[in-house]
Amino acid sequence: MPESVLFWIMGPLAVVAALGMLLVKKAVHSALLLAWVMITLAFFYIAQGALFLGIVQIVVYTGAVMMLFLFILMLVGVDASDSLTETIRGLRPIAITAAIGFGGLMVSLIGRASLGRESVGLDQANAAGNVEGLAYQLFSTYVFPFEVVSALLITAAMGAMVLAHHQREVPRSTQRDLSEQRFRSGSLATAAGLPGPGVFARHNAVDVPALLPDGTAAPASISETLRTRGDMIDSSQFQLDQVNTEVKEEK
Amino acid sequence: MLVNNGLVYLIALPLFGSALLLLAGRRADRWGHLFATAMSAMSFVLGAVQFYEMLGRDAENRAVTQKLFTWISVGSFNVDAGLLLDQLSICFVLLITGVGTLIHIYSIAYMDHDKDRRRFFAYLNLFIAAMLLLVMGDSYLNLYVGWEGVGLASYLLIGFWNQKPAYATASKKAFIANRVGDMGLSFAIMIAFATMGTVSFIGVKEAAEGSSQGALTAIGLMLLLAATGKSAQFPLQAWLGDAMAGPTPVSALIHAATMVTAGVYLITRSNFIFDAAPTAQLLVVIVGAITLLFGAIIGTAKDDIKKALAASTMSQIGYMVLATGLGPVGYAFAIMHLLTHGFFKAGMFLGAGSVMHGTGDEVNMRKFGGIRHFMPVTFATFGLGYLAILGVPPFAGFYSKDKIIETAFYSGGIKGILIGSIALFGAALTAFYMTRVMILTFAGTPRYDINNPPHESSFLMLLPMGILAIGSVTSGFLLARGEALVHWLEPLFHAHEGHGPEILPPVVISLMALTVVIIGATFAWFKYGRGPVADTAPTNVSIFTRIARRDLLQDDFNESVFMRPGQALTRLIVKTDDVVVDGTVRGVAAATLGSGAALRTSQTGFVRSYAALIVIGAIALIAAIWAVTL
Amino acid sequence: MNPTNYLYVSALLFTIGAIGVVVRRNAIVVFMCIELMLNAANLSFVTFARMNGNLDGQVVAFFTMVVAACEVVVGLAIIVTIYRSRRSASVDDASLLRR
Amino acid sequence: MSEFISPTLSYSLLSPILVVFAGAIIGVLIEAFASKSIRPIAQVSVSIGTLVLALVQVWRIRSSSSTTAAMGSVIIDGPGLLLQGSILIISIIAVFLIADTENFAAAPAAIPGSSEERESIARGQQVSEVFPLTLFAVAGMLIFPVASDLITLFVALEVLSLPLYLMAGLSRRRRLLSQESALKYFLLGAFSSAFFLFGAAYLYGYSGSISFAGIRDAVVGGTGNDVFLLIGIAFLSIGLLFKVGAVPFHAWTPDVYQGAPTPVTAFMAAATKVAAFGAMLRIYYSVFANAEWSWRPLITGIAIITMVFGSLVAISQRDVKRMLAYSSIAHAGFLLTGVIALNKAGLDASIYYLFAYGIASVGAFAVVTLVRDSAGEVTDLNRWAGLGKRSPWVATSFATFLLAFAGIPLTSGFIGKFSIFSAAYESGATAVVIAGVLSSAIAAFFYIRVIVLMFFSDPLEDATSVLIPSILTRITVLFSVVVTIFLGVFPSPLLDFISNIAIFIR
Amino acid sequence: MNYLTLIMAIPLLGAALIATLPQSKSLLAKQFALGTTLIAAVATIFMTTKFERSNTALQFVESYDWIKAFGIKYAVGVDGIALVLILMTALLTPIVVLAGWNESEGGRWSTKTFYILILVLQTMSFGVFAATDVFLFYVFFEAMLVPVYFLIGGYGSGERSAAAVKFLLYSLFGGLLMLASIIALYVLSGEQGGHTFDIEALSQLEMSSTTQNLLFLGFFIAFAIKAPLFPFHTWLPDAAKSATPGTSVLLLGVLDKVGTFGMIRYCLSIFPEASKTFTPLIITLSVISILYGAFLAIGAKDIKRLIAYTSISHFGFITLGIFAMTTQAQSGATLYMFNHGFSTAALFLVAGWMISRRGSSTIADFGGLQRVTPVMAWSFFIAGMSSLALPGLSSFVSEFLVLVGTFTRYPVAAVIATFGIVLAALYILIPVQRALHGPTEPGNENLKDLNLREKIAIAPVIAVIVVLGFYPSPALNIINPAAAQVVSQMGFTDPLPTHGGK
Repeated sequence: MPESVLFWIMGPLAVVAALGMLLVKKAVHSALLLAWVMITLAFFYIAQGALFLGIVQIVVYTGAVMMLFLFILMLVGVDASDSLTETIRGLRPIAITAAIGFGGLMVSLIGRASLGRESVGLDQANAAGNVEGLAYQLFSTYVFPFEVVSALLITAAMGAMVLAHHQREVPRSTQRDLSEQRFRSGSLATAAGLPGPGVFARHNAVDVPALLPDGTAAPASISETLRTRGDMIDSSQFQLDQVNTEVKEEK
Repeated sequence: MLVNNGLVYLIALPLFGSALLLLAGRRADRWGHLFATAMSAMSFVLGAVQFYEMLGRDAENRAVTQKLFTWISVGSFNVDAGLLLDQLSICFVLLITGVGTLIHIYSIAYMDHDKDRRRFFAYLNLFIAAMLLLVMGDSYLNLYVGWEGVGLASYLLIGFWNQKPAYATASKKAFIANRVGDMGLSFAIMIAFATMGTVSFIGVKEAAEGSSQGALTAIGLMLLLAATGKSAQFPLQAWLGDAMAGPTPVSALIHAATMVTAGVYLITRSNFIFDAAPTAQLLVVIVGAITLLFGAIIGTAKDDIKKALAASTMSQIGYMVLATGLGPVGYAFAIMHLLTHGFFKAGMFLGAGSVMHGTGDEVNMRKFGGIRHFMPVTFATFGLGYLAILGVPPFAGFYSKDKIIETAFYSGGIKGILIGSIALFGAALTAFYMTRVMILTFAGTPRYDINNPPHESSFLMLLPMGILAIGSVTSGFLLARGEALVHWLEPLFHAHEGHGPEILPPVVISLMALTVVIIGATFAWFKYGRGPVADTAPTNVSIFTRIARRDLLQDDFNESVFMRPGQALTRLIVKTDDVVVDGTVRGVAAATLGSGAALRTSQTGFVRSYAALIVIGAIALIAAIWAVTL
Repeated sequence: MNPTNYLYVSALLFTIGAIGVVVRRNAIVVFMCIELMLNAANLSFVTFARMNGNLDGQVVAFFTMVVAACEVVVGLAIIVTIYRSRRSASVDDASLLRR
Repeated sequence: MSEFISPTLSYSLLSPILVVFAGAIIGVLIEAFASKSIRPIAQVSVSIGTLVLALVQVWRIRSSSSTTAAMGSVIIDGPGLLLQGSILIISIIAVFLIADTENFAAAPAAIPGSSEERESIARGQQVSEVFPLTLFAVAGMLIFPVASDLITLFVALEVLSLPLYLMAGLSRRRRLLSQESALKYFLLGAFSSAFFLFGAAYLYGYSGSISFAGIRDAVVGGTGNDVFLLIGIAFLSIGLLFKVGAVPFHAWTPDVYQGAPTPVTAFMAAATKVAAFGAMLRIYYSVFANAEWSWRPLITGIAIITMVFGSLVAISQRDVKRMLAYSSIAHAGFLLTGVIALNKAGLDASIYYLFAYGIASVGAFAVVTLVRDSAGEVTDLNRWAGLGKRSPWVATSFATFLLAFAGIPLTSGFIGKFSIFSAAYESGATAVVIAGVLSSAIAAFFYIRVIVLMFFSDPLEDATSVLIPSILTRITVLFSVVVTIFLGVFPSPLLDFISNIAIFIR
Repeated sequence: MNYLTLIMAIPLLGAALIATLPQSKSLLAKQFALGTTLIAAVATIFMTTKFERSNTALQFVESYDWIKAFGIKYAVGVDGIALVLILMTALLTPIVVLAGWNESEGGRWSTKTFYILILVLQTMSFGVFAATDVFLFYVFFEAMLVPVYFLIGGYGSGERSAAAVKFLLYSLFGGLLMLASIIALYVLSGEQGGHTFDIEALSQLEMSSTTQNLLFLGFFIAFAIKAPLFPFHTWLPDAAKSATPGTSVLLLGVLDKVGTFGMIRYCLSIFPEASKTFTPLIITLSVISILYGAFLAIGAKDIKRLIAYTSISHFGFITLGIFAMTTQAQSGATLYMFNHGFSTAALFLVAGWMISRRGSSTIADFGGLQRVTPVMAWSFFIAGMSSLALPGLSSFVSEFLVLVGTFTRYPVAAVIATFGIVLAALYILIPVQRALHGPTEPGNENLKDLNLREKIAIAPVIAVIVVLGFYPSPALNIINPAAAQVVSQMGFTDPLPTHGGK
C-alpha cells in the first residue's frame, strides 16, 4: 500500500519536525521545520484525494505564507534566538503535563471512537474531478462565505496599511528645496551651509567647533545637542597659529 | 360609657392637676402648689362622698363600677377602662387622698424654698392619680397601669433632686426593682388570661373556683413577686432605703403610707386566688416573716433617721404581708394595720422631716439629741406615732399589730407558733429601734452647735402632723371597735372561716406582746438613754452590727449576684456582637475581598500563561468527555 | 489504509502547536505554532472529507487557508508594529497590562 | 456531479449585511481617494448612514423573516434579526464615540514618541481607517449570529475579529499598552479560533455535514460517534466562550479592555458580546439542543465559575476599565444562564439582556472617555473620587449604568437578570440561579464602591477634569441612560416584541 | 378614587417641583417639602376615614398590567395592617421634615437634593406597603434602598459612607435572596396556570415542603435583615449612628417595618406550611433579639447606637407577635409597628436635637440636661418611657398584647421575653440618668431648649404616644380584622382558656 508507506514515513517525520519547532532555539529553524510539516501535509492531502488542496497548500502556505514569515523574521532579525529556559514560574511543568494530558486524551479518545459508518472515500465526490467538485461547492453552495472572505482580504490589506504605512504629510525635502530655502531665508551668511566641526581646527572630532577666520570658535558648527549639554570643547587650544610650529623631529 | 357615678373624677382631678402643672411650666410657679393641693383635696372630698353613699347601701351592694370605654379589645382579650370602688378600695381611696392632701399641705411649707416646687406638686398629683387608679382599677391590667404609674411617680419623686448623682441612682434602683416585681404582675396577668380567659377581678374571681391548683399557685406566686417589688419585701426590698433620697413628704406619702402598701392591696384583692392556693399563701407568710425581721434588724443599726424609719416601714409591711398570708382572717387585720400604719408612719416621717427642716437637713441621729426642747410639737406628734407603732394600748398599733400576732399564733400547729414567735420577736425589735430613734433624736443632750438650735416648723407643717397624730391615737380603736373594719370588708373575703385553734387566750398574747415591747424599749434605754451618745457611729462593733449597718448585705448581695454578673454579661454580649456577629460579617467581606485579590494574581500579564489557561480549560473539557464516554 | 491514522497525526500536531504557544516566547514562533494548529485542523477536515465522502471538508480547508493568510497579514503587521516600538518580539516583554 | 446550480442569494434578506459591507468598501475608497481634510467627516457620515440604513433594512425585513438565505449559509429568522438590530443600534452609538474625540493614534505606523508622531498629532490627525474597520467588524457581527454553516460561522468570526485586533492597537495615548493589547488579543484570538476550527472539523467528522441543519439531523438521529460530537462541541465552545470572555477563556478581556482605545472597548464589549452570544444561542438552542445532556453540565459549571470569578476579581480592581472588563466577565456568566435555560423564555431573556447590557456598557465606557486630565483619560479609580461633586450629571449617568449592571430594580439590568434567571430556573438550573444571585451580591459590592467613591469621597488634589461632552458623546450617554431606565420601567414593549418574533427556525 | 396611587403621586410631584427650584432657594425647598408631606398626610388621613374597618378584603384596590410578558401588574391595595403602616409613614414624614429643618445643611449635596430624596423615599414607602404584586413589592423594596443610601452617605455624620455601604450591601444581599425566591415563585406560578405575582394567586400555589421551606427562607432572611432580627442586625447601629436623626427615624420607623410587614404579608400568606415549620426557630431568634438587643443597648455608649439597639429588641417583640399566631399577638405586633414608629421617632428626634446642640453623641458628654433644657429633657424622657413600654403610653398596649398573645401559645418564649421589660428599664434609665440627671456637665450649661419649631414637631408625636396609650381603639379597630384574618388563614384559632370560661 503506497499510502501506508507514505504515511508511516512522512507522518512520524512531520510530528518530529513539529516537535522540533518547539525545541530549536532559532526562529528561522522553526520556520523551516514548519515549512517541512506543511509540505508533508500537502502530500497527505493529495494522498487523501484532495489534489487541489495539496497544491494550494504548497503554493499558498509553503510558498506565500511561510515566505511572509521568513520575511518578517529577516526584518526582526534573523539571528534572533530564544532562550529556552522558562521564565514564568510553573509554566514549564504545566506545559509538559498539558502536552501529555492533551495529546494523550485526544489520542485515547480518537482510539475509542469509530465513525460508526464506513469510510466512504472520495471516489464518487471526485468523480467529476476534484477541482470541479470544489468549484461547484465554492461558487454555488458556499458562495456567500466565499464573497465574505473578500472582506477579510480587504481588512487584512487595510490593517497592514494602517500599521505599517504612514503617508507623509509633507513631502520629504529634496536637496534642492533645502538649498532654495537657505537662500531665501534672508541672510546669506548661512547660504553656503554651516561649517562642519573641526574646520580650520587642528582636530576634527564632532565636539570640536570650527574656527572662524578670526580664530574664534563657531558654535553653529557642532550639534545643538552637544552644545546645550556643554560638551563643546574649547577649540582655542587647537588654533593653528597657536600650534607649536617647531616640528619636532620624530623618529 | 358615660360617666354616670363620677368615679373617674377621683382620678381625673389630680391627673389634670399634674398635667396642667407640667405643661404650664414656670407660669404656674406661683399658684401651682395651691392648685395641686386643691385637686388632691377635692379628690378626697369626692372619695368621702362616695364613702358616705356606700355606707348608705347594703353590704352586698356597696361596690360601684364604672366602665369608661373599651381599652384593649383583641379577640377574646377584652379589657375595659373600668373602675371599681368597693369596700376595700374605699379604704385606700380615703387613705391616699386623705394622707395625700395632708402631705400636699405639709409640702407647701416644706418645699417652700425649692424653685422647682411646682414640679414637685405635679409629681405628687401624678402619684395620687396613679395610686387611685391602682386601687380603683377593675381588672389586673388597669391595676397594672396604676401600678407602674406609681412606680413612675415614685421614680420621679425619689429623683426629684437628681442633680445629686446618688439620688439619681437611687431613683433608678427603685424603678428597676419595681420593674422586676412588675414582671411578676405581667406573668400573673398572662397566666390568668391563658387559663381563665379574663383579667378582670370579677372574672378571675369567678374562674378561680374552677381553676387548677397549679395555675392558681402560679398566679399567686407571681402576684407575690409583684407585691415584693412594690412593697419592698424580701427579696426585692433593697430599694426602699435608698428611696429616702426623695424629699421627706414623699417618703411619708409614698414610701410609708400608700404606695409601698400596694403589695398588700394586691394580695388582699386577689384573696380568691390565694385562698385556693395554699402553697402561695405559705410563701406569702414566709416572705412577710422574713421581711419583718429583716427590716427590724436593719432598723436597729441605722443612724439615718429616715433610713431607720424606712427599715421600720419594711418591717411593718412585713407584718401586713404576713397577715395576708394567713387567709381570710388575716386580710382585714392586714388592712387595718395598713391604715393605722398609714397614720402613724406618715406622722413620724413628717416629724422626721420637720426635724430635718429644723436642723438644716441633717438626717444623722447621732447629730441630734434633746430636740424635744426646741421642737415640742414635733416631739409630741412623733411620740404619739412612737407609741402607736410600739402597740401600746390604746394607740392604733395595739389594735392592729396585736391582732396580727394573735392570728399568726392561731394559724395552727408548729407553723403558727413559729410565725407567732417571729411576729412577737419583731415587736420587741420594733420597740428597741423605735425607742432608739426617740432617744437619739429627742432625748439626751444636744450633739450639735447649740448656738444654732433647731427651730420648730411652721403651722402648715405642724397641722398635718397633728392630724396624723390624732389618727395614730384613734384610728385603731375606731377600726377595731366592734370589728368594724372586719365586718366592712367581710363581703369581699368569702366566708369568715375563722381561724385555727386558740392555743393561748388572746389576752395572754396581748400581754406577751406588751411584755416584749417593754423589754425591747428598756433594752434600748439601757443602751442609749443612760449615757452620752457618740456623735459618730462607733466602729469597734460586733460583726452583726456591721452587717446590720450594711442593710444585712442586701446591696452586696444584689451587686455580686445580679449587678456584676449582669455587667459582665453586658460586656460579653457587646464584645460578642462586635467580634462574633459583626466579625462574621466583616470576615465574609474580608474573605471576599481577599479571594478577589488572590484570584487577581492569575492575571499575570503574560500572554503565554493566558494561553496555558485556555489549554488547561480545554484539557478539563476533554477530560470530562473522556470520563463520560468511558 | 485506515484514515483514522491521519486523525492521530492531526491531533498530535494540534497538541504540539498548542503547547508551542505556551512555551515559545518569540511572537513569530508563537504565531507559527498557531498556524500549525490551523494546519492540523485542516488535516482533520481533509481526512473527515475522505471518510464522509463529500467535499465539504475540503472546502472548509480551503477557506481556512485563505483566512489564515489574512490572519497572517494582520498578525505580522501587529508584531512588526510592536517590534518597532519595543525592539523586541518576545511576548513576555509585552506584559505591562496585568492584574 | 450534477449541473452547476446558479446560486440564489435572496438579496433583500441579506441587505443589512450587504449595506454594511458596501459602506465599508466606500470607506476604504474614501481612504484611498479623498483628501485628508474631508476624510473624517466623510467617514463618519458614511458609517452612520450605513448603519442607519442597515437598521432600516432590518426593520423592513422583520416580517419576511424566517427564511434561509444565501444558499443556506445564513438563516434570517426572528432572533437573528433582533440580534442584528441590537448590534446595529449599539454600533451606531459606539460610532458616535469613535468619531468624537482624539482617541486614536495620529500615525499608527510611527514609533511612539517619535517626531513623526508628534508632527501628526500637531496636525490634528487621527486614523480614519477605523471607520471602515468598524464597519467590517459590524458586518462580521451581523453574519455571526445568523450563520447557518460552519464555514460562514468561521469566516464571520474572523471578519469580526480581525478589525478588532487592529483597532485595539490604535490608541493615541499609552500606545505601548495599546499595542500590547492588540498583540495579546490577536494571539489569543487566533489561538482560540484554531480550537474553534478543530472543533468544527470534528463536528464535520461526526455528521458528515458542515451545515447546521445537517449537524442537527445527525445529533437528533443519533448517528455517528458521540466522541466526535463531544470533541466537536467542546472545542467549538472554546472558540465561542473565548469571544464572550468566559472563565477560563477570559484572560484577554481585562488586558484588552484596558489597553484598547476606550471607544473600541465600548464597541467590542457590547457588540461582540451580542454577536457571540447570538451565535451561541443559535448553536446550542438549535444545533446541539438534543445533545443537551453533554454540554449543559459543562456550560453550567463554566457559567458559575465565570460569574463568581468575574465578580470576585472585579472587587480588587483599581482601574475603571479593568473593573468594567471583569464586570463584563461576570455578565458573561449571567448570560450563559440564558444559554443553559434552553427554552423560549431563556432565548427571549438572553436577547433582552444582551441589548440592555450592550447599551449600558457603551454608555459606561462613553463616560470613561469623558473623565480626563491633561494626559488623557483617567482610568485610575482613585482619581474618580469626588466626581459626583464636580460633574454631577456625568457621575449620575455612570451610577445609573452601574446600578443597571448591579441589577437594581427600575433599571434595565434588573429586568434582564430577573428574566434570565427565571428562565434558567424554569429549566431546572437551580444551582446556576443561586450562584447568580450570590455573585450578584458580590458584584453589587464593587459597583457600589465606585458610586461611593464618586459621590461620598472627597476629590484628590490632582483633580481630574471632565471633558465637556461633545454633542456626539452626549447623545450616546443620554441615549444609553434613557434606554437603561426606560427598559427598567417599561420593559413590556420590548419584551413583547422579542417574545413575538424570537423563534429560531431550524 | 385611586387613593393609593394618589398618595404615592403626591410626594413624587412634590419632588419634581422641588427639582425645578434653583439651587439657592433652600428655604423654599424646605417649605415645599413640608407642604407636600403635609398634603400627603392629610390625604392619607382622609383615605383612612374611607376605610371600611369591618371589611377584611383588600381595599382601595387598583390593578393595571405593567409587564405583561411576566404577568407583572401594578397592583395595590391595603388591609388594616398595611393601612396603619401607610398612615404611620404619612404622619412621620412631615414631622421628620419639620424636626430636621436644618439637617440637610451639613450634607455633601444641596438641601434640594435632600428633600427630593426624602420625598422619593416616602413614595417608595407607600408603595412597598400598598403593593399586592410581589414583583412590584420587590421593586419598591429594593428601590427604596437607593434614596436611603444617599441620605445616609450624603447627609450623615462620622463614618457615613461606610455605614451607607454596609446598609446597602446587607439589604441587597437579603433582597437578592428574596429575588431568588421570587423567581422560583414566578416559575412555579407559570407551571400552575400562568405567570403571576398576585399574592392571592401565589398563596394558592402547590409546593413541596422542601421547596416551600427554601423559598420561605429566601423571603424571611431578607425581611429579617430589614427588620432587623438577630443575627442579621449589625448594619443597623452603624447606619443609625451615621444617619441624620430624621433619616434614622425613617430608617427605623418606616423602612425596617417593611421587614416585619413583609413577614406578615408574604411569608405567612404564601408559605403557610413553611411558616409553621420555622416558627420555633423564629420564635427563638425573636426572643434572643429581645434580650440581646437590650443588653447591647445597656452596653451602648453612643446615644444613637443605643436607640438602634433598643429597636432590635423591639423588633424581636414584633416578630414574636407575628409568629405566635394568636389574634392578640398579631394585632399587638402590628400595633407595635405603628407605635414603635412614633416612640423611636421621638427618641431619635430629641436625641438628634441633643446631639446637634452638644456636638457629641456620646452619652457621657451629657449630664444634667433636665435643669438646663427641661422641655427637651422631658421629651426625651417621655419617649424613653414609651420605649420601655410604660403603661399609659402607646407601646405598652402593643407590647402587652404581644406578650399575652404569645403566652397563650408559647408560654416559655413569652416568659423569657418578659425579662426584656426589666432590661428595657435599664437601657432607658441609664441614659436618662447620665444625660438628663446628675450635675450639669461642663459644656452643657448654655444649651438652648427646644425652639417653637421643634416643639411643634415633637408635640404630635408625644400626643400620639399618649393618646394611643389610653385609647388605642382607633388603631386596633383597623388592625383587628386584618390580624384575625391572617391568623385564621394560617389555620389557627386562639387557644381557649385552659380552665373555665369567662
